[in-house]
Amino acid sequence: MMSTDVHIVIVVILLLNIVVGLVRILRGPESADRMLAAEMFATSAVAIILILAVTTSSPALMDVALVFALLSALAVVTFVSRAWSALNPPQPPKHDGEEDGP
Amino acid sequence: MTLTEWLGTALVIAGVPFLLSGTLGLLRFPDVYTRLHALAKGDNVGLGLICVGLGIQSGSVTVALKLLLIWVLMLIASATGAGLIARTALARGLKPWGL
Amino acid sequence: MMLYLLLASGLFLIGCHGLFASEGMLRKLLALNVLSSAVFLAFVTIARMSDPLDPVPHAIVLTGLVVTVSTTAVALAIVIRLAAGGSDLSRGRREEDE
Amino acid sequence: MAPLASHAYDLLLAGALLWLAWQATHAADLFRSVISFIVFGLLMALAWIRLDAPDIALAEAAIGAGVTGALLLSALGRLTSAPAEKPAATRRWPGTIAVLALAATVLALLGAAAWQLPAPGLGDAVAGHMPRAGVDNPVTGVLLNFRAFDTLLEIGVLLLAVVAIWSLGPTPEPLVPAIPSPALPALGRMLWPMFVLATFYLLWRGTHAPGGAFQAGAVLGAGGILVILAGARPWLTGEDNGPWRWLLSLGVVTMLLAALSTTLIGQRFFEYPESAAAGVILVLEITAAISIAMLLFAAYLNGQPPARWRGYPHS
Repeated sequence: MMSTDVHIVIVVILLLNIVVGLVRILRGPESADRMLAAEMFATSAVAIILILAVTTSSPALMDVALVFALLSALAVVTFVSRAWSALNPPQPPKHDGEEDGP
Repeated sequence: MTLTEWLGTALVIAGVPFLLSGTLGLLRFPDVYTRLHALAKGDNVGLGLICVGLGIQSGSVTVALKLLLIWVLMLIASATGAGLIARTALARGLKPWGL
Repeated sequence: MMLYLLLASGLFLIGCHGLFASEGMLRKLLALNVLSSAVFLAFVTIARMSDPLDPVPHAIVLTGLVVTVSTTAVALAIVIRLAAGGSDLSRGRREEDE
Repeated sequence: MAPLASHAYDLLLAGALLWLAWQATHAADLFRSVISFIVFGLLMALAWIRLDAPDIALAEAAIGAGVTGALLLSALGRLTSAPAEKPAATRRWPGTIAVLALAATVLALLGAAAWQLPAPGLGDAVAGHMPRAGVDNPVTGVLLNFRAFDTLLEIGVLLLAVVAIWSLGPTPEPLVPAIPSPALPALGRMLWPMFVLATFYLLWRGTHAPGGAFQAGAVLGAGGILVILAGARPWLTGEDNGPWRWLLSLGVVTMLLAALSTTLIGQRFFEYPESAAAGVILVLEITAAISIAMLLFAAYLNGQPPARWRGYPHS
């Protein structure tokens, strides 16, 4: 079927998208840039998995995408609240966020 | 091919450029804040169009609802993540580009 | 499928090299994780090549994933304590005194 | 699948995985190593899907992207506040060659061992016994019925890991971080019900489709970590006689009870009576999932939690 072929090409393009984006992981320079790249990869991977799930009509893959979507927040939240403030701070970390909180 | 299949495939194809431009922005934009801006397009519109297209194509309500749920979860994650990163970057004294 | 066996071999070599040659505990730990991924990949590829898909390696790999994450957690806890030196312990004692 | 496109997909995936593995183990910057490993896990999930192993893809998504990522990033935050580690310095070539030779030898031996595996595998045997397993998903059948002994030992390893972590001393201090944004507590409140829902869904799916106790437990454990990061005070305490020690060992205890009661009624160890298999597996799945979730969460705490969180520094 023609539409399946189109979908396979789209999947390859999306994977190529991830591979090209790996350059940002290599270059940085801020750790936040690398984190953003990882977030983008998660989005592309979810798109790939969803397309594969519908074209091969295997509902199990949909669950994989669901778990990824559910957990994609976790990495960013851990990064922001745990890792970033400790990673070679440009100035002593002032914990400005505490005043911002509710 | 039926009309719904055409429509679904067209929507999926329409979503891809948004994801690609997200990567382009990630690679070419000068600082964290502008890259956040580029990524949001891919996360929100690109994935959204792909989900809608696949939902139309699958022709089943449960699959479409699950796709919608996945999209909403990704929206929540990307919106909160973008806010957190931008806020923390500002608090840590990263200057936005051009200021 | 041959490609995935080659990929598993490549990952195995990188993991082994990292385990012995890279500096820093955290990198060695990541190398150990890469190494176990390579082994899992080989298992699942072999399972994929047998004609009725063999579910036993899948179950073994699931078990292995959980064992890997437990190993990683214990190793990380030890690495954190090593990096912090004695300071963590003294802080802990103060907490217990209260 | 169109052959050319699928080859391109495999090649891209393999190249990216190899590059990421190299970055994870050899990058000069520690954060780059960790983030490369997290992306490596993401792409491994795509590889599992390509190899028709959706069960493992689910577990990789839940454990790799969730729990391991959070563990590594949190550990990184604690490590870099200590004196910085030296970047990968000068490589001595004789040493590198020796390591690679050793690795290649081990690889060749393992390859030779894999070559001698019995050719058709156990696929036929499992398929032949599936009607008596009590579930429809072959992987769940193997995990909780045919090879339940492995699963018992595996939960035992997880329990042992938590015991080892607790024995290292109390949880390091800044457990609840400074909240950088009001959006974070809202995120925790919004996503927690979703995590619980997804856990039950995966448990229910596990009997007839990919999913099951491990994936469900890992998702719930990751949800607990997210809620902690969103500013909630942990409810898991380390008191001597509290309920938590029982809950942590719930999975092992139930599996042992199931195994022993099968021997008491005259069957072999872990040989469930055929009529009761479905019920036994359901109970085992639920208790194992609860236990795995709690154990993964406890492993994240990096030490024994205090008897009472109230009054604990910075919480």
